Formats: sequence, structure tokens, C-alpha cells
Amino acid sequence: MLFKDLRKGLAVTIGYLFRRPVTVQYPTEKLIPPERSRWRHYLGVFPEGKIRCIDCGLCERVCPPKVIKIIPEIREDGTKASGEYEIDLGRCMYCGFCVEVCPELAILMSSDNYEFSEYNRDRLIYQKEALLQSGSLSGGNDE
Amino acid sequence: MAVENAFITTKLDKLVSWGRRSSLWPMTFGLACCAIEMMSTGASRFDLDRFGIIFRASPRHSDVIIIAGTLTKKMAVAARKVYDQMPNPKWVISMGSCSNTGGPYDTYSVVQGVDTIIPVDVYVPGCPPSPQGLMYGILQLQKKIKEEGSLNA
Amino acid sequence: MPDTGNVMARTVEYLRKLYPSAITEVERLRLGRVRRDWTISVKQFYAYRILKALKDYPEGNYDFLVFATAVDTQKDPRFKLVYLIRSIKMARQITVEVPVADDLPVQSVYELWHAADFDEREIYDMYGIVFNGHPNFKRILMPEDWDGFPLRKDYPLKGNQFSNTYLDRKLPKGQLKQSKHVRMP
Amino acid sequence: MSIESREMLINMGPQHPSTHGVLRIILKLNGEKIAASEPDVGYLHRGFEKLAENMLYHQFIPYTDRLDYIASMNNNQSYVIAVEKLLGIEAPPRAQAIRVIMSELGRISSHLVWLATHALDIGAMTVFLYCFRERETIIDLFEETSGNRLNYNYSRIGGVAFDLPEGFKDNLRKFLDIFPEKLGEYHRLLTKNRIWMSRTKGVGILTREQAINWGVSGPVLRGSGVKWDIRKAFPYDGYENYDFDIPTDDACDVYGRYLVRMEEMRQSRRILQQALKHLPDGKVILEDSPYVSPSKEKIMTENFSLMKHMVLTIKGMHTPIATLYSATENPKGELGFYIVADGSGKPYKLKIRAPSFINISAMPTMLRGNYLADVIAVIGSLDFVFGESDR
Amino acid sequence: MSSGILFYLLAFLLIGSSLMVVFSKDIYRASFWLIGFFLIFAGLLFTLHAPFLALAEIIIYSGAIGVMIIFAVMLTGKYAPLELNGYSFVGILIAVVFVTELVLVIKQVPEFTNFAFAFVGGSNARAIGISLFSEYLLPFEIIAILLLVALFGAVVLTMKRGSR
Amino acid sequence: MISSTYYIILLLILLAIGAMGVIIRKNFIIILMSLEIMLNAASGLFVVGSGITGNISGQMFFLFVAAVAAAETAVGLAIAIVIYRRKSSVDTDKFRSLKR
Amino acid sequence: MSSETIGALIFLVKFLLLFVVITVFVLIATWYERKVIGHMQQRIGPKRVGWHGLLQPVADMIKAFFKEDSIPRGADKLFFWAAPIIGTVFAMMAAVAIPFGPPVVLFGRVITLNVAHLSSGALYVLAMLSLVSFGAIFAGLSTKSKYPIISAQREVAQVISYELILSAALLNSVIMAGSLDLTKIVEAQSHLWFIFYQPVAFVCFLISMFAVSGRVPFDLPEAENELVAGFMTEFTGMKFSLFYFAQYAVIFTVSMLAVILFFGGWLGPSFLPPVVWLFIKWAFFIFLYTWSWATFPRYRYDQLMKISWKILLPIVIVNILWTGFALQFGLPYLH
Repeated sequence: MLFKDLRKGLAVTIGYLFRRPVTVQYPTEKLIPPERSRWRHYLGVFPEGKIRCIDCGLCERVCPPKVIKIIPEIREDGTKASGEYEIDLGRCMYCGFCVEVCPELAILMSSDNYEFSEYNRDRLIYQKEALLQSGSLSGGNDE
Repeated sequence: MAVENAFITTKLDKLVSWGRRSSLWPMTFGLACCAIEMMSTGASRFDLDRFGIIFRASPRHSDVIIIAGTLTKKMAVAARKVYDQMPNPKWVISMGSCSNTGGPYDTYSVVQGVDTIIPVDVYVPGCPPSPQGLMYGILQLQKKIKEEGSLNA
Repeated sequence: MPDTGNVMARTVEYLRKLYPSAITEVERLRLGRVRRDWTISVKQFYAYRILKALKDYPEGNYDFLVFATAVDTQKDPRFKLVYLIRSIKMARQITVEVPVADDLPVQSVYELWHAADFDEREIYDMYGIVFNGHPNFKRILMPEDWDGFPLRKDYPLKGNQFSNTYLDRKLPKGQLKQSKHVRMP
Repeated sequence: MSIESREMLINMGPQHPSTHGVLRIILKLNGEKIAASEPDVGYLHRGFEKLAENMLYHQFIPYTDRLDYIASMNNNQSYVIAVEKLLGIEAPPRAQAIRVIMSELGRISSHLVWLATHALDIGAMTVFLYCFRERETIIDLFEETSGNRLNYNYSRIGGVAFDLPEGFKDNLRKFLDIFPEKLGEYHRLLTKNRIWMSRTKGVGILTREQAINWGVSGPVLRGSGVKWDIRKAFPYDGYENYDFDIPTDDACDVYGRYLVRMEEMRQSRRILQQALKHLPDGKVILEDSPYVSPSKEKIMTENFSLMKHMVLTIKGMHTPIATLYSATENPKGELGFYIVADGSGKPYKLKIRAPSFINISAMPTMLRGNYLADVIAVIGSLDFVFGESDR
Repeated sequence: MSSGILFYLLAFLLIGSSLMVVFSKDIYRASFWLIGFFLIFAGLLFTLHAPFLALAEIIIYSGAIGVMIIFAVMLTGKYAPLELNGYSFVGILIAVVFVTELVLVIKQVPEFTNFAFAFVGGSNARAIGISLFSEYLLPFEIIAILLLVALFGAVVLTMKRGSR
Repeated sequence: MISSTYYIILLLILLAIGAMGVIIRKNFIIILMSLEIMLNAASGLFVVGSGITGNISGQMFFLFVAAVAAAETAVGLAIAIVIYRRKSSVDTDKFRSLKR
Repeated sequence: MSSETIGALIFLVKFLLLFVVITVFVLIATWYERKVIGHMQQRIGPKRVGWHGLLQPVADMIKAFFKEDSIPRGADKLFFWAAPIIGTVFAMMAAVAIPFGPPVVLFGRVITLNVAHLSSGALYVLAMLSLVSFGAIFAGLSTKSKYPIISAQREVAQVISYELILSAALLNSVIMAGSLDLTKIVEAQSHLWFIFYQPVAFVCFLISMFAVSGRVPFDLPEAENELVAGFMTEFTGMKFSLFYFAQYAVIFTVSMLAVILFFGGWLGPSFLPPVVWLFIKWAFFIFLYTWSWATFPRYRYDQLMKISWKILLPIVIVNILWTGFALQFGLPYLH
């Protein structure tokens, strides 16, 4: 018959018309990222609530775009403790090196916390308090 | 009388703002890695068309520009031109670290943050943001449009 | 893959016979189990002729220019041009290094390999080495009115004064905000 | 009706729907025929080479992701192999096999993106969505292995970052089983379609001699009838152990390159099947190498390992003083890293031989005498990525 | 009465658009106005009770000739400076004299107030068709040959030297 | 009531405008356009005449004129394009190669 | 009320009805097209604006209406304004002559189911369709920007190639029915649809139908990937929407024309009213548009011309000769 090449293509597209779409309808149903996913950072704590970070500065040094800023706090007895800890997630490249080099499992990346858009760029700089929470800060959409 | 007027304007305001946020047509402004994720977001798995979003190639037809990727200084001039060509009201989504702040490329040729040349409404972090992250950003933009209303935009 | 040494040795021998004083140095690198690439250093005066001879090498033309680049050696002469040439027929490649000073123009190899078209423009763009005989010689990666050559070692990573004010000059006035956070030290 | 009397200069891009990013082509049109063209690249020049000079060797790995962001795995692998060659080490067999799996998956995914955009440019919009649908499956595999959807940062100097996750093999096998059927769908939609053939046949001709002279590589070179593949010529990561063919086409036109890439996807599937069958057991990263950080357990328990880890992280490794060029076969062509090492932890110079960059330079040759509409066909068939081209 | 208004409107538009064609500096505009002229002329033909001709006017003149002219304008450039010198004033003068003369002559011709239409049956397409293939068969054939010759002529003229 | 005279006068005015365009304009394509106006006006007179006489022949001539006009435009525009190619202008003042 | 006034009133009502029908069609068609194409591509299409995205076109319209209206510097303002209106008006005017059913008798008056009953309706529709393209041409040229001008060039080439084929293919049905009246053409098909006599003419008509309405695989003037958005590139808001309106109105009209010329119009078994039959057949063509959009790539400009002049034109001319021959000598399967 005529136009065999065209009819083959048409058969493919009409075949899909009656099949189930593969779409995941985002706000109502969400894809769950695998556990290795690297999204928003958070700081690890011991079960008793103490921050694991010892301010060794490895993550600060290894970070390729240099987005981690640590200002250590020196206690009276001379030991270092975690003071200021700041990550600029606006500049972060989510490579995961900080997690990889940390000898204390102190900095971690959440696997499913990818929803943190902001209206203001400055809010993407996460301070220690924010980093201690693993939930979303900007509040979910109402839908 | 004034009250009635106000009532009508509020109604109209709501309607217009609903129309605007229900049919956000983004400009295809893919620059780098994020452009691929933007394309994935438009593709079958995530399907931006559900939100009424279809990509337009001409700035004159679009309402929102998604700066997806690294904006270099050579490109910034063109980006600004495209932004100026868009008719009001218009919005800007900055997608990904590179356009948020310059990202990992703090070098001689990269613009350090798209908001140095055009005003940005929503910053979507990630390198690149996942399609769901981008959709979240778009929902945030819709929320913003809803809040700011249509008449003062 | 057979040992490549013989073929390369023959190639270098052939070149030596053609231009006895051209090749200053031959380097055979052997790093672990790495494939052996030979590197020859050539005087700038002979560079074009050596490259042409390589392209017309009878045993199997070195007809594929893989890339051309330059290295800022911070010594005298300042730059070193690097050409990596491959013979597809023999599956061999040879690196030709040419030390050049930064103020002397160099003969373009565009006529030998058109592949050098963009590479030479890039070398000019990044290092400021000027090529003679290139059909369309101008900057390629940076804007044409850019000042400075970014890959020179004395060019700072974050750019000099020029690159910081480049956009202020290009864009209409009053539309620029100052960048809020620059973090990288 | 001839319309060849007035010349018009037209600027395609840098913002244009079908320039695949930020290419600008200055076209001199004669009616709708192209009299001359000049590609203008550099709109995505981000200073990779300068960045590399200011960075430790391992810190540059995530940057290589962003070179050819469609096939990040292949870039990782390529860079890591270059550094490994410089250091004189070799990844363990399992790591090599994993890298082969990942790079071949990356090749399929990259070719899918190519097919998607190429078809979309020529007007077949459905192919675009079908290709992205399949790509999502691959992305899922990547994501569960490396943790990111696009920029994986998975290879490490001396191996790979993590072992394959649970169930990866089954998922991969499932994908490989359904893939030929999907590939058949694309063939049905395009290959014999008269519109597709008339749009691509005889368009953008680059003869064998021109191809070699312009230094193009990858499918573009093979589409011009040159049987050249780094995987066969200079094997790496154990490619010599796999059985696959190098597809070539003598048509030298857009259609030829299309067929080559379609066949390459099939060959990649073959390699993947073999790699799955013979996946060796063992470590995925070198241990006890002076250049590789110890595993996390060791760092957390042994003091010496911690010290070594800290030195490697902060100071980087001591490399031999050498120059080296190492290339791998990327989906786009020959991706090579030319490293000048001065013994410190940072490369003295790192030149990236970007296939797209060189392939673009051959574009005016292909475009001459064709129509305006052919520009996009040629752009599609060249399949370049600007992250890599402009660096 | 309404037909009178219609006539004056059409007359105004026809004269206006034809003047725009003659006096515009931009050839694009001139061609746009020409197409407008054709359309309005089709309207005039409708008022003359010749609907078939009106449609033919639209298809042939605005559809084919207008498009062809636009095409030619695209190929040759759009600026046509309008220089009025003494010579062109002579042209305008001639035109004015011509019009007044003709109008004076027309005054002699008897008026036909109700000259609408004798061809019955609504459509004059059938009448034209029958007439075309009986009485006017020879002119029809000649016109066909003329069109063919014109087609060849246009093709041969625009062919490039080298392309043969 | 609009009588035939009105139509005839209108068409004559159009004819004169077309003639004026032919005389005063120098651009070859505009001259062609003016010619079209003249042809239209003339053939319109045929139609009016056909109405007056009640004979279909006038309408026939409209069609013939249209065909001739199409032929004329095709050839005329072809000539314009050829001239443009030679001289890169369609200004009639520049066509003086036959002049001494 | 005098008979004339009632006639004028009926005309007005019919015209308004047609306008409403086409507007609703345009609104629904954009939704339906996105939805069907979405499902063909294994995705959903508009979903979140209204029930299954049904309010999507409304939202688009509201947004477009309140969008800033900008005119590029250097554009020819008059024609920049006129272009979208020209396109829309002529697209509407083409639809005026389309009959939607046999004449009905209502309150003792015979009412034809088209807005204006024209004795040479087929010719009229053709004439109006050829004028719709002027909207695009004016738009492209008045913008004075490069891509739109190329687009206008393509539109011109496409129009002169395909109007011819369209009218020549239409001529076959006209010859067979012996009338230019669309109602009579439908009535002539009462025993067998013309598609069975004229398959070749139908294929030619189908191809040129796609070309005339500028849809895939012949959507060259607005080829998004080549010319940004073609002649519409510089138009914003409502003007841009008007082009869409014109395009869909043309699709409406030519699909109707195809049904009337080749598929027996409103003829069909009597358990459904004629108008329903007409719209069922017509819906098939609308679906065909969507289907081919989802499937095919796009032709190139010169290939389009080649197909028209070198392939379709000879075929269609031979077909006309054959039809005349067959009618004259009464070949067995004709009448």
C-alpha cells in the first residue's frame, strides 16, 4: 500500500494514545529519590543531641566551590568546638565531597529534601541552626 | 459606589491573577546543564504541560524566563536583551547554582548571580535542581503571583 | 597493540634526516602501563616544516591533528606550543612542542590541518600568541573586545579590573546591582 | 521561482530554540540558501582550564561532570583515567567494569538526548518525549548509583565512589530487555520516514578527507566512513575484552551520522550485556595506594589512615613531573585531557580536548550551499554540547 | 439609498488606496495597498452584480498577482524614493486633463439608472462558462497559450546563466 | 440612485490615477502596480458596459483582461528581477544602456 | 416586520452563532490538542487548571488579554495592527459559506444552514482562504525583522503552490456535482461519496489542506525550531492569539470543506440528525491534524515546492482530465 513509511509512524503514536501515561503528577504524588541522593545538607548529631562536628575543616578545604565557612570556637580548655557553620547552598555544586571526607559523619546530605526554593538569595545561605533541622524551611506549597 | 468598585476590581484582580499563574509560558533560555533538567521537566515523566506551561521560543510570547545554567559575561548582554523584549508582566526564575550566584565558577568570565543583571523572583537551588525541585520553584512563583495580585504588578 | 617504539623511532629518524638541526629534544614517557607517546621539541624556525613533513610522512600520514595548545612556562621563551598529531592509519601519535616567545607571530598550520582553525584562535584568545596565515583570526571564546589573556599565569582566576567592569560598560546604565556574595577566597 | 538575488545576514542565536544552548551562527543567506556561515562559540566559556590550575586533582572531578553534561559519567571516567595514567595506577577490575557500564549507559543516554533534540528540531516532537522517557530510566539507574540525576561525580582516582546498589543489575537487565523495542519505535517513526529521509539525506556533506582534515571525531568521523574509535585503537578500562563493532557509514551526510548513532546505541547495549555477564567481584577502589584516601571505616578507626586522608584532602597528592595526553571515546567524540604536572597537588596546565569544539569548526564546510532549514539538521547531527565546547 | 452610500464608500476607498499605491515611498506599503485596492474592487464588482467576477478578481488579482508582486518586492528591496520634479507635475497635469476630458465626454452618454441584471438564474458562472466555451473558444485558447508563453518567458528570464 | 455614469466616472478616475503612477514613478515595480490599477479600471468599464447592454461579453472580457494581466505581471516581474540582478536597482532612470 | 428585516435578523443570528461555534471550537481545540498530543506522548497534558485542564484555554486567553502590547521599533504600525485582524476576518469570512446541513423549514421560512448561501460557494471559500495568508504575509513584512520576513517569504511560496492544488482538487468534486454550490455538491453524493470516485483528488486535497492551514508537516512559516515563531515572533498578547484564532478557524473551514467535498457532508443514516453526521466526520479530520502533528517531522521549503509543482500538480491535472473523460463517456462505475 501507499505511504507505508508514514503509516508505520502513525501506528506508533496512536498506539500510545490508549496507554497509561508515565507522568508522575508532582505536587500530589512525588517520586522518592534513592537514598544516595544528594540534596540539602544537614549536620549530624549524636543521639544525646551533641553536634558531631569537631571543626577539623576538611570539608571547608575539599569543597570545590568553597561554600562552607567554619569559624571555630575555642573553649577555655583549648579544645575546638563547632562554632559558626555556614553553607551557601546558592553556590553549592552538590558534589558530596564534604560528606565523603568528613571523618566524623558530621555533615550529611538529605536524600529527599530538594524543595527549598527561595524568593531571596540570601536565604540560601544556611546557618548552623537551619542546618540542624532536616526539614524544609521555606514551607511547603499549600497544594 | 466605591465599595462596589473595589469589589469588582478585586474580582477582576483575582481573575487576572488566576489567568496569569495558570498559563505561565516560559521562554526557552537553556544555557547549560540545567537546560537538560528543564527539558526533562517538560518531558513525559514530569510534564510541565499539566500546569499549563508550554515553552515558547520568542520572548514576545513568554511570561517567565527560566535562566537555566551558567550565565557568562558574553551571554549576559543577550540575556538582558531577551529580558527587555519580554512584555510585562514578566517573571524570572533563576534555576541552579550557577545562575543563583555564579555557582562553582567564580571565574573571570562568569556573571556572579543572574540578579546582578535582571531582577529574579524565585531562586531554585541545586546543581542542577531536580525536575521536582524546579516544579516546586514554579509553584512558589505561582504563589507569589497570587499574593502580589495583578494590578500592582 | 604492538610496540610502538619502532615506528616512532623511524619517524623521528626520518625527521632528523630531513632537518638535522631542528629537533632539540626527544622524550619518551613511560608511566606505569601508559601507552607511549613520543614528544619532540622543535625549534620555532623549523616548526612548520617539521609539521608538514609529518603530515606527508610516507609510511602513514600524520593526517589528524588531535589538538593544539600552548603552555605558559613562565620561563624564557615564555610559551610552548603543543601539537598532538595522529596517524589514523597506523594508530600512532606524536606530540610536537615548539617553544615560542610571546611577541613573535607563529606560522599557522591551518593549511595543513583545518582542525587547527579553532584551536589556534583559542590559543590567541587564551595566551595572546599571534598566528600568521590564519583565515579568520580573532578571539573565539571571550568577547572580541575583551582585554587580557585569561590562561596566562599572571591573569587572576577571578579576572582583573577589566573583566570586573566589563558588564557595566556593556549593559545600559542603572540596571546593575552589585553582586551580593562572593565567597571563593 | 528563484529567490537568489539578495543577500541577507542573519544571526542565529545565541538565543535560538535549536542551537542547543548558546551557539551563535552568523549566516549569509542568499534567498534561503547559505552562502557562508560562521559559528561563534564562547557563550558558555566558564574558565574550566583556569579553574583546574587552581584546584587539586580530585577537586576537579565534579567539574568534569559539567563539561559534557549530557554524558557526565564518561567525562568523569575520562578525567580519572588521565590522572590514573599520570600516577601510574590502575583501577581494580570491578571498578573498571562498573565504569564501562556507566559510560556505555551514558553513551546511550547521550545519544537519546541527541536523537530527541535532533528530531525535535526537524519537527518530530514526539520522538523527543519518547527519548526522554527512556532516558529517565537510565537516569534512575544513575541516580540510585551515584546520588544525582545529572552531575554524578561518581568516578574517583583509583576506582569509583560507591559500589553498585542493590538491585542495580536487575534494573539494568530490565532496561536492556525493553530497550530494543523502544529503539525499534524510533526506527519506525523516523528511519524510513520519507520526510525524515528527505530532510537528512544529502545534507551537510563532510567527505572522508574533509572529516580527517577538520579533525572531527566520534560519530561525525564515523559517519564520514572512517573506522576510528579510541575504544578499539587505544583501549582503556578493559575495553579490549568486550566484543563490539564500530558502525560507520559512507554516506557522509546527516542521515549517515544518524544511522551511525542509532547503531552505536545497539552496540552499547551489547557491551552492557557482556559487562553484566562478566562483572567481576572485588573492591571498587584501590586500597593501600599512596594516592587514594582510605575507606571511611579506616579513617574513623585508624589514626594513620586519618592522617593520610587529611594530607590527601588538604595538600593533594604528589604527582610525577610529566606531561600526558589521555583520550577516551565520549559519545560526542574524542575527549582528551592533556595534563602538564609539575609535581604539586595541582595541575600546572590542563587542556581539555573537547570533541564538540572541533566538530563545530567543521560546520561551515557542511553548511555551504544548503538551505536555512538544513542548518538545524546539521547542528542536530553534530550533536555538540557547549559546556564542553566552550569549557 | 443604501446602495448609494455603499457606492460612495467604495469609490472613496478605491481612489484612496490607488493614490496610496501611486504615492507611497515604501514598496511594501504600496503592495499592501494594491492588495487592498483589489479587494475593494471586488466589492465594486459585487455591486455590479457580477459575483463570479468578484471572486475571480479576489483569486486572480489579490491571490496571485498581489502575492507575486510582494514576492518581487521581497527580492528587489523596498525603498522607492518619491521624487516629484517638473516632469512628474506634467504627468499629474496630463492625468487631470485626461480625467476632465473623459468626464466631459461621458456627459454625452445617456445614463442607465437600472442597469442591473439581465442574466437570470442567480449565478452568472454558468452563463460565463457556456459563453466561454462556445462563442469565445478561440480567444480562450489563445489566452491559454499566452499564459503558457508568459510562464515560459518568466522562467527563462529569471534563470541564471550558469544553471542551464 | 447610482446610475452607470457614476461607475464610469469612478473607473475613469482610477484609470487616470494609474496612468499618473506610470508617468511619475521611477520604480519599475510600482509602475507595474499602477498598470494593474489601470487594467482593473479598464476591465471594470467592460463589466459596466456588459451591464448596460445586457450582454455577457463584457464579463468575458474582464476574464480575458485578468489573464493578460497575470501574464503581464509574471513577465514584468521577471524582467524586474533580471534588471535588479544586473544593476541592483529597479529605478527606471538607471535603464539607460541604450541611450548614447 | 418586513421580510427583509427578518432576513437580515436571521443572517445576524446565524453569523453570531457561527462566531460562537468557531470561538468555542478554537478554545476547545487548543485544549483537546494539548491533551491528545500529551497522551500520544505518554504524558497527561493540561491537568491542573480546571477539571482536567479544561479551563486552560480560558486562562491563556485572560493572560493574553492583559499582557502588555508592544510594537517593535521600526515596524510598520498600520500593517502591524492590521495583520492579525486581516487573518482573522478572512478566516471567519471563509467559514460563512460553509453549509452545516440541508436547508430546514422553520416557522414557514426556509432557512439555509449556512450564514450566507452563495451559488458559487466553493469558489468563495477558496477566494477567502487565499486571503487569509495575507495576514501572515503582512505580519511578516510589517515587522521588518529578519526571521518574520523569511517566514513571510515561505508563506508566499507555500500559498502560491498549494492554493493551486487545493482548487484543482476541489474542481474534481465540482465537476462531478456540476455545481459550485456546496449544498448541491453534498446532494450529488447522495448515493455514493465522492471519495470513492476520486481517491487521488482526495489525497491531493488532504495534502494541500495541511499546507494551506500551515500545520505539520508543512508548518514552515512558523517552524519554531528554524524561525523562532515565524511571522508571529514579534506579536504579543491578543494579537498573537488572533493568529492562533485565524489558524484554527482555517482548520475548521478546510476540514468542513473536505467533508463536504469528499465525504458526503451531512449525509448519513437517519438515526442521527445531519448536523451531527457532519461534525462526526469533521472531527475525524481534526484528529488527523493532531495525529500528524504528533508523528511527522517537517518538510523543507524547497521540498514543499517540489512536491507541489512536480508531483501533485501533474497528478491533479491528469485527474481532472480523467474525470472529464469519465463523465463524458460514462465509464461503468460512474452513474
